[in-house]
Amino acid sequence: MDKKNLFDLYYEMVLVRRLEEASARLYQQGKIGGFLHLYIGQEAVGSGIVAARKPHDRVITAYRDHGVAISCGMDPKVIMAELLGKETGCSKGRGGSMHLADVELNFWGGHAIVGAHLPLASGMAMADKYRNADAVTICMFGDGATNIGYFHEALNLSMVWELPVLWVCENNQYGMGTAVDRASAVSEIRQKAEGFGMPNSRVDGMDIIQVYEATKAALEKVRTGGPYFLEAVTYRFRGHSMGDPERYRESEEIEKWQKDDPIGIFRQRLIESEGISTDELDVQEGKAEAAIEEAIQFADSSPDPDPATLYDYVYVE
Amino acid sequence: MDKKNLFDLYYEMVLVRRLEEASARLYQQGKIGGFLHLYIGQEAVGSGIVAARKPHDRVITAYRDHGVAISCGMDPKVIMAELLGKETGCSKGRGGSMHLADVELNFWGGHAIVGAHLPLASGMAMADKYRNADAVTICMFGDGATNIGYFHEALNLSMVWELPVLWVCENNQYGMGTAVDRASAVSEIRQKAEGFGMPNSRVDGMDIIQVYEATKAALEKVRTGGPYFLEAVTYRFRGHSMGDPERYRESEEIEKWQKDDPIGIFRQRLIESEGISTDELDVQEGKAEAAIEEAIQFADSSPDPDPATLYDYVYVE
Amino acid sequence: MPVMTMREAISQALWEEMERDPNVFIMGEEVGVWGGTYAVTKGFYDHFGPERVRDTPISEGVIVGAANGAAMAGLRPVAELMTINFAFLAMDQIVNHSAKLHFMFGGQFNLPIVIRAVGGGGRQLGATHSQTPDVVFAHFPGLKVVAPGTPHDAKGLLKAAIRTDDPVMFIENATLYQTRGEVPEDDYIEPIGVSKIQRSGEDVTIVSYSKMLQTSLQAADLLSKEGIDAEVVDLRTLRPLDMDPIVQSFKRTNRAVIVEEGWGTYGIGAEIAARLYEQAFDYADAPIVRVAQKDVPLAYNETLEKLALPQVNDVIRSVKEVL
Amino acid sequence: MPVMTMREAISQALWEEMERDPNVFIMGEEVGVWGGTYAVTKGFYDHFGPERVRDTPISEGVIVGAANGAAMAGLRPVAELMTINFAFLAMDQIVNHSAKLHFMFGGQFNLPIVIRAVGGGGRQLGATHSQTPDVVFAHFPGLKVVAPGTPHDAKGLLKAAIRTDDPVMFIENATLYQTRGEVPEDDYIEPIGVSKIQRSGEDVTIVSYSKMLQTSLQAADLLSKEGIDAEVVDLRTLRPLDMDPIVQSFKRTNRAVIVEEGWGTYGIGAEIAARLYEQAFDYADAPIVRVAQKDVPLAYNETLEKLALPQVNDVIRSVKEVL
Ligand SMILES: Cc1ncc(C[n+]2csc(CCOP(=O)(O)OP(=O)(O)O)c2C)c(N)n1
Ligand SMILES: Cc1ncc(C[n+]2csc(CCOP(=O)(O)OP(=O)(O)O)c2C)c(N)n1
Ligand SMILES: [Mg+2]
Ligand SMILES: [Mg+2]
Repeated sequence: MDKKNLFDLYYEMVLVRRLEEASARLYQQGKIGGFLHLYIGQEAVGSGIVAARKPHDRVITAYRDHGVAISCGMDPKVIMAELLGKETGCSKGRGGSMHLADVELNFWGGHAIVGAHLPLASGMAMADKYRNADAVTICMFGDGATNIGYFHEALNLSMVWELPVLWVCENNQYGMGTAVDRASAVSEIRQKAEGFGMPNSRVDGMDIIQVYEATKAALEKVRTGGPYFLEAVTYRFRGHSMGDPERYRESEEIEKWQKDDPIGIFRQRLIESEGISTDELDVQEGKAEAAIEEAIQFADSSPDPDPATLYDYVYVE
Repeated sequence: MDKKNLFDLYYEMVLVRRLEEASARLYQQGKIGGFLHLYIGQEAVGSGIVAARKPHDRVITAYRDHGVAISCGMDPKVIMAELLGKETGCSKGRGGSMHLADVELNFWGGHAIVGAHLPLASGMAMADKYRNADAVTICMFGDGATNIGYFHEALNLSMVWELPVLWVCENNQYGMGTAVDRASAVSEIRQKAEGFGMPNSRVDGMDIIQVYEATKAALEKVRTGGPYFLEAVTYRFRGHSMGDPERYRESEEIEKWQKDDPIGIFRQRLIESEGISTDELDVQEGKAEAAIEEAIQFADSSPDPDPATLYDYVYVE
Repeated sequence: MPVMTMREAISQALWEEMERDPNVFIMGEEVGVWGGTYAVTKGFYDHFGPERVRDTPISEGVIVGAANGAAMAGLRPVAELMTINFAFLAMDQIVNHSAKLHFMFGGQFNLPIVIRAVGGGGRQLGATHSQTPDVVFAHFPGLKVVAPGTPHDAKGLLKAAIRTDDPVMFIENATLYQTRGEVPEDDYIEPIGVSKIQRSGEDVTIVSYSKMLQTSLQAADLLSKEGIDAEVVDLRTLRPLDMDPIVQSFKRTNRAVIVEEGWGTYGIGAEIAARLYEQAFDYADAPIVRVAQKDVPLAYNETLEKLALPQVNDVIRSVKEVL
Repeated sequence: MPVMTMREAISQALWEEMERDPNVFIMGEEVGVWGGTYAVTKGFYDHFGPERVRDTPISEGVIVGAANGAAMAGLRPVAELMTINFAFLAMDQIVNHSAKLHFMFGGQFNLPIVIRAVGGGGRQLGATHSQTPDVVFAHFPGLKVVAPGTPHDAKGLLKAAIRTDDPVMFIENATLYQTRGEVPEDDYIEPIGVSKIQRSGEDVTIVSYSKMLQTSLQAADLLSKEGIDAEVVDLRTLRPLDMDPIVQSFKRTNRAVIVEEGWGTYGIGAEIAARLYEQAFDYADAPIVRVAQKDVPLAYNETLEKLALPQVNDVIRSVKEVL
């Protein structure tokens, strides 16, 4: 990766972090309602994965989608507007936090039913193959999602039809309050791919460069050889969503993982291996902060959907 | 196994075969309606498996259930009465061919929705474990059923909760008209168990002794160590159900498998290794034929459910 | 006009739409090599090939789910559920995804998917395989639900369903496949969301659809021999529901019987009755009567099954009740 | 009598039944260590232990399916679905298995399972997480469907649900958990299948249940200030449906408004209206009015969501319409 790209990635990760921090604040202020799932701690996964895709590769993920949305190129303004339920939001305020998407950017959401977007991914990949497009569909999901029937059906279909899907499990150790080994027969999630004879690997999800490299290699395999399974080991630093009582993990565990802050690791590497100065990085941080400020302004001053549009988008015809 | 048991098993397999042949005739005559799935060709699986269980071990299977019902000890009379929809049937004529059961014999059905009884099996095993009973639940299902979400959820739960279930896949090469490798990511079904880290093996399902031995070993493992996965490789000699156009397989393939007739193989072995005479075996055949005749008489002369009972069994209270 | 069976009419609609638009394809259990469990897609696999006539694993969730995904990506899938009873295994994809994705993402993409599913009882298939749970799907805004009762409508409506950009649940009835009727030769469309008077009459309005349309027409024929002139209105589409022809008819006859194959409680008839009273309260000369399946699971036993399902005689008796 | 929240009442019912009967246990997502997503089972895990308060994987199909199996084997499972929206992922187990196994096997075994599921909108959770699809479950014979609207009934009905040998879908409403009310101290049961007059009145009959009971009671209070005396009948059980108190009330008031939180089309209100006309046709002085959710998926945006959900004012307006 050249310096420009490294800067961009660093900026992106910081942008995600600031977006999430701002979202938490706005939630406390009652400006964001419903469910809010923060990506803090997992930034290296989304950013590393999406950085490796080609523009015509599709991305689809679960409700913990703010970071991926940013990585796919979405403007924080339309994200923030969606979080505030505004007509200027990417989903016109109908979807909210869990339903960010921008089809123009090949980002297909944000889905709130655990595991339900895996079949959607199989279908999108099928469509691309049907049309001989060489696109890959990248489908991201949590460790908890690998226990639901959809996971099995979608992975099996992708093998039988040799669909171009990169399955990415973000193993952040918990599905809500349930630790992986309390819910899953195997705690190394990639082992599930073995049951389908699907090639797979496991990567340190706190190190964006490793995620990026693993994804690049995996995407090449998918483009020529069908589905691949990638497990990224990571951790969410915050609760499952706002209002999580967090009775299920010790603060020592959180602190231990926080030492591996993905942004910190990346920053360190940029300084040590790439000879980038802290000043240069701080410029990026400032830019990110300003972008989020601007996004909040935009969202705040945007209009709510017009009540007259209540029945819009229920049907096309 | 002693001679008595071998005789019993031989009788049982022939009884199943005769039952199925009679059912096919009665279906053609319009006396049996609905769906009818014959077990012909697969007798060694059901008989071998059930022979290895202890009486307090539960058995549950799919709609192709006549053979398993016989092996569990059901009287051909109540089976035949059920096939004819009579009040004297095991399920009082409400269930039909796909819903044979006798709870007293620890045979829990006969289930028509593909894969849906796998969760039931997990639950029954959970109940036994909850009560510290040392019973095992034996759950049988087809190759096609291993592609449905239920399979994944039920197997996963059995591992996470270490439930005493013996999962038995009757791989008869097809789910309706779809060959295993056209529907399943792996054609050796036992590989799916690897995805759960579940111990597993594969056995020749045309040889009852091999099935019996494998089951005995597996049941011991389950009784102490949690779930086990057994794949029995077999073949159905008839169509999926009555009225199958059979466009999906060549008659040569059927003929090749028919050379491995499980009853023929067992007969041969009894004669060659156990020194049993053909006369002795023919006596068993005669007995089986008579039992089926009697069953038909019984069913034929049994009453239909009384129309006044239309609302019975919808609720207990 | 050529006369053909419902099976042929549906098959033709699929065939012609696949010929017309390369984005249309079929997926489902046994739709290919087997030729369709009910022989609706017989010959398709050989003609259109395995890419466009796709046999799937037994995985209802991903059958509808992947069809949803393919639709998001611009194809026009026809997802076949072998029977509507298995739609419960795809329920989340149908009601939470097919029906809602367009809305939840502010209209960014469409869901031009058709979910074909065959239902109905009367074949001794037992409680899990004999259901007519149409109302359950029709309850969800975002879905269109179509259930034709004649070969003519089946062909025209299936074509419309394939061509609309909205998700459509297209419900067939297994005991109707052999029903014959006239079907135009040209490429025609029947509009979704329009009820139709299938028989004109003056004395009573019978409202029904799908299999029960045929049952109602038979009842009307028998009633006419007794000098009772029944009008039979066919819903054809359960959502959106077109009440106009029903209300107009009721305002003339002042008496109505609603006939459906599914369970009565919380069934289709309840909504029709409620709306009739809402829209034509002053025209009701007698309580509207509903004919429906008795509130029991269907037994395998033939006698019990028949007893639970609405029969021609039930319709006749109910008509006499309202007169 | 002690006053407590609905959450406490439900929690107490579960606790007491688990203390009473060792065959009763709970399974579901986050019921254990987390203490229940809505804190209903807070403290249970520590007290009853992991065998009786079982955290499950995210696998709704096997949550209900294994509960069905455990019930077949003689236990009395309470299976919690985190929200009723996820019941669609267990739909086949609920409607094809919980509801039918007893029947299909000629009564050989029972299904004493309670499926707890919380529904309702109004919390900006978006279209897939805000549904009130109660009618969809109530359509199926073999199931009992209970949906209480007060702490008193919630406790008594949940105990009844756990003790009955039939499968019960027990539907809670998230925005009711903080609702307070009197709850007797002794061990009591409320009968399943009995509607209840929650407020007596002379001028109009308001029929509702669950959250909308509270909305209706509020409306009745406001109406009384205008001199309109509304009777409020609470369904409490959606199947079996007890029409008697409703019909009796209607025969006195001759006017009815039915209020439900779910979508109107093919909703609960349609059945109630249809039955009222069937059973008291001559008593209707005005068309019965239904108040329900507008036929749209619920948006995340607060304004649109409120607009789609039935509000106190909608009830008031509808009452005035029928008077
Ligand atoms: C089918 C379904 N069941 C339950 C839920 C409630 N739920 C939302 S997120 C979640 C945990 C998912 O965990 P995981 O897949 O590991 O993702 P993470 O939140 O850790 O990113 C649950 C149970 C849901 N949304 N959908
Ligand atoms: C959920 C569901 N989908 C589809 C069907 C229709 N169906 C009945 S049997 C069957 C094939 C099952 O194949 P397999 O599991 O291999 O069992 P086999 O018939 O070979 O014994 C199918 C698709 C069903 N009963 N249930
Ligand atoms: Mg997780
Ligand atoms: Mg098979």
